[in-house]
Amino acid sequence: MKIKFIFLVAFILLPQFFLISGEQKVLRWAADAESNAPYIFQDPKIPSNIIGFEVDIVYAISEILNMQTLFVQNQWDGLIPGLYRGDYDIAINGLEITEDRKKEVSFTKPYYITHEQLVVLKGVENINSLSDVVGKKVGALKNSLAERILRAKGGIEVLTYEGEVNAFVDMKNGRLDAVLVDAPIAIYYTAVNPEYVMVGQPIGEISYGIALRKEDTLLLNKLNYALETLQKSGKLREILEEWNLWNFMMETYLDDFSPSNVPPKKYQYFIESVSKKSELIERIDLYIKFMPVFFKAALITLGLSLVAMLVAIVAGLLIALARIYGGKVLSFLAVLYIEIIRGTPLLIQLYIIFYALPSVGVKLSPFLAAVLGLGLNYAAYEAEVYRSGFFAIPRGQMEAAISLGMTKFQAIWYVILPQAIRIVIPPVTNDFISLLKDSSLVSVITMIELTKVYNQIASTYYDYLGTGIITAVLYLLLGLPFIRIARYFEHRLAVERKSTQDYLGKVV
Amino acid sequence: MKIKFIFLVAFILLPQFFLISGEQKVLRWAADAESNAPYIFQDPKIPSNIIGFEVDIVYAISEILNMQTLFVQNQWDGLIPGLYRGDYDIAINGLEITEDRKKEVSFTKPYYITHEQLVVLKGVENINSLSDVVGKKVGALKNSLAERILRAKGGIEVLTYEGEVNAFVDMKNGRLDAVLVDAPIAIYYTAVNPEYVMVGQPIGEISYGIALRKEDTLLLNKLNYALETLQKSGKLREILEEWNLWNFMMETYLDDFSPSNVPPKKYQYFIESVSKKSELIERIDLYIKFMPVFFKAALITLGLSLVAMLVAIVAGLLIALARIYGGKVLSFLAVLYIEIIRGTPLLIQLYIIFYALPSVGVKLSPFLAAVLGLGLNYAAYEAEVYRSGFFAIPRGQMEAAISLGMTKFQAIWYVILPQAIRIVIPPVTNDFISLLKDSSLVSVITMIELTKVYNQIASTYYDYLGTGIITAVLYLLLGLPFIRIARYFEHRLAVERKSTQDYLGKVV
Amino acid sequence: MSSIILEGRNICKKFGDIEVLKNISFEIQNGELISIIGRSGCGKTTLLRCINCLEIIDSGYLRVGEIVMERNINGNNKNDELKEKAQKIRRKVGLLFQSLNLFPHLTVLENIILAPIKVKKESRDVAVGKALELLEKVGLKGLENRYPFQLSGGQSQRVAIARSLAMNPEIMLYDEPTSALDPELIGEVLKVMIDLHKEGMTQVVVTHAMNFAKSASDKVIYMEDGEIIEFGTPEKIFNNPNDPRTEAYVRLFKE
Amino acid sequence: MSSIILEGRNICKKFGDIEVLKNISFEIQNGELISIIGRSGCGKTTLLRCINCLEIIDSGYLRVGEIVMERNINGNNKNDELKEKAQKIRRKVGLLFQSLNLFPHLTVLENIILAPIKVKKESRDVAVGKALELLEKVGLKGLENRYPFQLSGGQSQRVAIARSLAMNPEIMLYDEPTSALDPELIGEVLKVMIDLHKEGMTQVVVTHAMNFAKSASDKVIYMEDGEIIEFGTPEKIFNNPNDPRTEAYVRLFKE
Ligand SMILES: Nc1ncnc2c1ncn2[C@@H]1O[C@H](COP(=O)(O)OP(=O)(O)OP(=O)(O)O)[C@@H](O)[C@H]1O
Ligand SMILES: Nc1ncnc2c1ncn2[C@@H]1O[C@H](COP(=O)(O)OP(=O)(O)OP(=O)(O)O)[C@@H](O)[C@H]1O
Ligand SMILES: [Mg+2]
Ligand SMILES: [Mg+2]
Repeated sequence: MKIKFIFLVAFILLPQFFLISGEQKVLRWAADAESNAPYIFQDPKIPSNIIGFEVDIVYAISEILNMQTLFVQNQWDGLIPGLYRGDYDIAINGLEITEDRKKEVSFTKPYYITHEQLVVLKGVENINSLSDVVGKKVGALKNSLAERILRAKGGIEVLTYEGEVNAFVDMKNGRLDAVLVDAPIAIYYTAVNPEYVMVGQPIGEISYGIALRKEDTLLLNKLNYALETLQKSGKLREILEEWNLWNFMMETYLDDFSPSNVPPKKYQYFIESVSKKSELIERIDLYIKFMPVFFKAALITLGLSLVAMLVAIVAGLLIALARIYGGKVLSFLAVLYIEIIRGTPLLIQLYIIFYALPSVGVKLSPFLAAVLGLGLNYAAYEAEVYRSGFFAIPRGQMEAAISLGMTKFQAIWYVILPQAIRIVIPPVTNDFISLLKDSSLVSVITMIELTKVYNQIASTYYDYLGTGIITAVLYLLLGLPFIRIARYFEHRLAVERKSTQDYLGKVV
Repeated sequence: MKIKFIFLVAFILLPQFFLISGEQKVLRWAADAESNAPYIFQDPKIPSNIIGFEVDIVYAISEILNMQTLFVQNQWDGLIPGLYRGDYDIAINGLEITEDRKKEVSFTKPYYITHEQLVVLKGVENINSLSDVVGKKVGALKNSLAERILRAKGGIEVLTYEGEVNAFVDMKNGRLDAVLVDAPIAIYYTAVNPEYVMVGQPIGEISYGIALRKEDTLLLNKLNYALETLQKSGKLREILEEWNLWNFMMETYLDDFSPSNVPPKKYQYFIESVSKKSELIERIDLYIKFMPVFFKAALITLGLSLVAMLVAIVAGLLIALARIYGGKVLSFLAVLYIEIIRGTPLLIQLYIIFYALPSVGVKLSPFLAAVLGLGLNYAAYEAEVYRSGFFAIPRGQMEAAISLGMTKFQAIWYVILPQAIRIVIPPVTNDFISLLKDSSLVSVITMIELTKVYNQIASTYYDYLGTGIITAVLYLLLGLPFIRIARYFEHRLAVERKSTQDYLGKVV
Repeated sequence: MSSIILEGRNICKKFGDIEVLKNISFEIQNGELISIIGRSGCGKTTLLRCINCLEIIDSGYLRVGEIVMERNINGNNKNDELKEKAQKIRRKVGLLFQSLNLFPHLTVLENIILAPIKVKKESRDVAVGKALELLEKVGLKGLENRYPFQLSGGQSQRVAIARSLAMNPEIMLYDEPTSALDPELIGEVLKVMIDLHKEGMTQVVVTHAMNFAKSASDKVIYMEDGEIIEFGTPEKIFNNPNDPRTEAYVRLFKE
Repeated sequence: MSSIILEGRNICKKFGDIEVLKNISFEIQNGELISIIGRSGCGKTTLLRCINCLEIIDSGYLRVGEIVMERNINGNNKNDELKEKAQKIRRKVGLLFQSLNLFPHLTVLENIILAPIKVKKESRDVAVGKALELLEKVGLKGLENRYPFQLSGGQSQRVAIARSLAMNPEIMLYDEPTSALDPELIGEVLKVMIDLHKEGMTQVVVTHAMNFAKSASDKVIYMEDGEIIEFGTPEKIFNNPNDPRTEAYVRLFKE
């Protein structure tokens, strides 16, 4: 598996840099450091270094142009918009030169040309070309050239993925017959994961270029000049050879068919460093960096859930009382509320509260909408739980209370409820924990809570397992204090020990 | 709001048609009949007719070429892949001629050229050009020219939508300042929704062409010939004028600046027909067509939930018994199970069962994985519910049973459990209903159930409200029988009427 | 002292098909101590429950003080009205349950003071003072902080008595107040009732203690099979009954 | 008929800080009918519960038939062993609860036949036949299909008695078996016990019916404050007690 990184710190410190930089002497370049090897990635041995063949190219260019470099981290999706926001001057990150993109940005001449590559599981014999996968299932990255090629071929069941790792794993699980990806990915991934092999001839052609703002024609010229210099001097070839990326397309492009003479030392370095052990350390390192984000999201989830549960407990009690104690009308309304609210998906209720209510003039903040949506939804469940608790109390209790002159309400409040609470603690605890987890639904109304953050991080870093475990543990930890409190109250309220509970636990 | 349609029937009958057709005399043309006015859509008054300016163009072409036409329904996304699958020969459906697409298909010369159009809410005064929306929030369709233009402009907060209706509604709700869409959409949408107005100058340029397979050069020539004929004869202009789509770009393109002389009668017809009433009828018509799909999904949801609940009820009982009645080890394991399973998100559990278990050799079918995931998850909740029920039974019952010589297990089975069942019916019903709705999560493991179908249909037809209500009602109906059964049992088991329940309901 | 505070006329009560009270009529004077005797299952408990409106009579006339509850067999009485009257009646009448029904989540003291504080709005101090007095009277001094599960059968019964008396009801109904008590305590509890009698409280006691019925009560009701067979002074009932059924029953205890 | 079937030595039982049984010792011969008398709260119920192992003694020696349960104060007895013995003892000993504890979800008949069928594996027919016989014995013929909530206090008590007897225990413990009964029924229930006595069943009865204790039992135990003050024949206890405390107590009823 590959290693992925995030430069949160860089990202946060970003604005300050702009204030300092701005001189012509600095080449502000952007990439997404979570891209995989060999493009731009964290040095497996020294995590604070970012390396990659594109990094080498940027440094070589800056040397020629005699400029300093400033790296700006940005999400891959945002690389091109960021150019126009002025956060940086160039973007280099496996950006394919397409007509579409050329409408928005200028591209330098290609610094690397490559192709798509079929990858299959070791031992698969019958797949050696695109024609061999007709009628089969093939994975590709979303919106990639690979996807377009597969679709254009026809007759192939194309499954697209956000990240290549998912595609490879799915192939291992037997859900794909082959994967089609950019050759560098295939080269590096198969090198460290020997259960996969590359098969067949190169497919298609991709050219990567450096993107820059359309108006920066001067810079474009400079860059093209630098690239040409690198090409002529053999430096570009050297870099690519060090990374084991020199290929027949580059030979044609640079018209340089001489035999290779530079050993692929950076490729070797990568392969060697990516041992299981360092991977684990990297990962932990990575997770530590995630922690603040996770904690913040966990706090939001917890706060939201607590307030919503409070709403649910209070409103649920009122509804239960209305159902049992209210007159015919109230009781009917309570049943109606319970059945409709329980019967319809929370998601739809949240949609209505957040998206539909504004049209009748009620525009709630996301937090308020989330609390109300969750709270009023769970109130219906709590109402039924209370009812079950009330009815577990022997009828004699109610009779004794009202024959002492209490009103029905007083009887419920002072006699029935205190006894029922103990009975309903386990199901209410259940519901709180459910609510904690259902709170993940509020991401549909733009709240960023724990699950949302999990999805963001996991899909960005293709690390579903590790971040998944962190998220799961966080949910567990969020629920535990409440479970403890519930158990404490359960015992404290167990004064009337004439219940089965203690008896069952006894020696007898 | 616009009207959207689906030709499921056409879609299903499709394969048969191919067997019949195949002659050169038939022009098999594909479009997505759920596209909105004025492209291709269902006649608001005669739903079985499809109309639109592109339909008129196809008919005019076929007349010139002396061919019969055969309409093939296809999803918009699949229009181009379908060409190569051989399902039809041409695709016409607001397909913008782009370099990207030209790699895959041939395009005829444009049959219509238009632009992007800003739309704002009536009464908004300060937005009249693209520059006016810098720093504001603007909606656009995903991956549209409009989006590219907005992003390239920079400084605009771009929100993208699957369907234009969502964007317009969000603008009404105050979350957008403007929307940028293709002019025909803007013209027709604002015409029937007077709360929106078009503002500002035309932005950008889009050319729509007819797409066909690259190898069909003969057909391409024929089509271009036909289009030229239509242009020269004035027929194209006539069609566009009837649809109120003739514009300055077409004037330049066709070099025809003569004054308009054809009344926009088809445009008028559309505006008139789209009264609230007919819209409702259409919608109901549409929903009736959805029903089989919804019902099938609902059945899957129900079946899945029933089996999963059975697993939960049985496993939950075992866990509860282990917790209360088992020795130290068993009881510890039960608590551990309960806390871990309740404490972690169901989604992650499903992921693990479906995606991670295969790596240790356990590859479950989606249905089995869903049933196990849901069932074992809910078992933890049921275990706690049972515990609450057990402990509500007075200690004397247990004592009486064991003093009659019963084992603890017999006492629980014959004396405690039958009394506890009645108490736990409301929370168990709660949980079944939750499970019914949580079953929507199994779409992550490729099960197509009710919520998945809702999402598919709603996002395809931009009809979140209507289909949302249908989905909600279906969930409600799925839960109701169980609620009824639960209530029946609750009453039947209420033989021991010495509970508060009946008392509370009494006259006193 | 001779006004009729409690009156029933043709009271009927069914549970399903089982006729439990059949045409019950009685008049009880203010301040009287009445004993109800009769075989198990004859309807004594049900009668008390009807007087206290824990069961609403199916038909007949029931008056407690000035409050009248009347129902016809096919009566179209309004539920709300019945409810309201039931509540008023219950506020005048205290009932000691056969099954006691102590509140398990409250201590002995809290059991006793809950209703005085919440219903009669007594201050806590006053209520506690009275409660301790009552506990001493029934011989439970020192147990005020126990929970019901920590009490023996006889102790529970006495707590229940104290709880009812703490409300100072105008009329007190007791359902077998001494069943779980040994003869010594029976004497003590009966003494409490005789004291209350002297203070002028109207009391109705379902009892199996024939000696008490004979010696302490002003009148005795003998019930059989849901009917009042005879209602009279103890001398009359025990020594010279009108009805042969009464005679047959009381003869059992003379032997 | 003179083997000791039930034996206790230095039995102690505390609830929290409250010493409820203090060094209780006794020997009961096979087939004897024993009465336990004493004031409310003296520990009678607790003693029965200890014999039936619903409470495990804190320390002392308890033998029921051949099964011995022994505990030291700082005893390190194994829980599993205690549990197993408790279960064996309970299978020999029947207990009638002061609070009855009928199973509310079962009819009268089902209440009675459940344990014979499930524990003794009797066939349903046999169990039902025996149950109907027992119901007739306690005067409840015709009520077999009622649910407990449909019974009066006295009826419930008799069902509970029938339920215990249906298990044919070797030893039967009764906790105030006649408290909710009127004198007539008391006679009937006591007759059942005397019949069983004749059939040779060992019985221990906590009772407030001094006449019964005096006339029907072989021996009487007088308890006070958690201790057995005196254990002897009725003549001895009631007419010529050794201990002044016994004398003081029994004198109360002579008057
Ligand atoms: N809810 C009920 N449904 C049916 N029958 C009932 C119900 N409650 C009581 N009964 C029956 O009504 C009759 C009178 O019951 P009640 O409790 O009033 O008797 P009682 O005179 O108090 O007897 P005891 O001295 O045994 O307490 C009994 O036969 C009893 O079985
Ligand atoms: N769980 C308990 N915790 C504390 N004290 C208790 C508990 N159970 C009983 N006691 C006390 O132990 C003493 C003996 O109780 P027990 O029930 O054995 O009395 P008893 O002789 O049966 O009295 P009665 O005739 O009133 O039923 C009483 O003082 C009672 O308050
Ligand atoms: Mg009674
Ligand atoms: Mg007792």
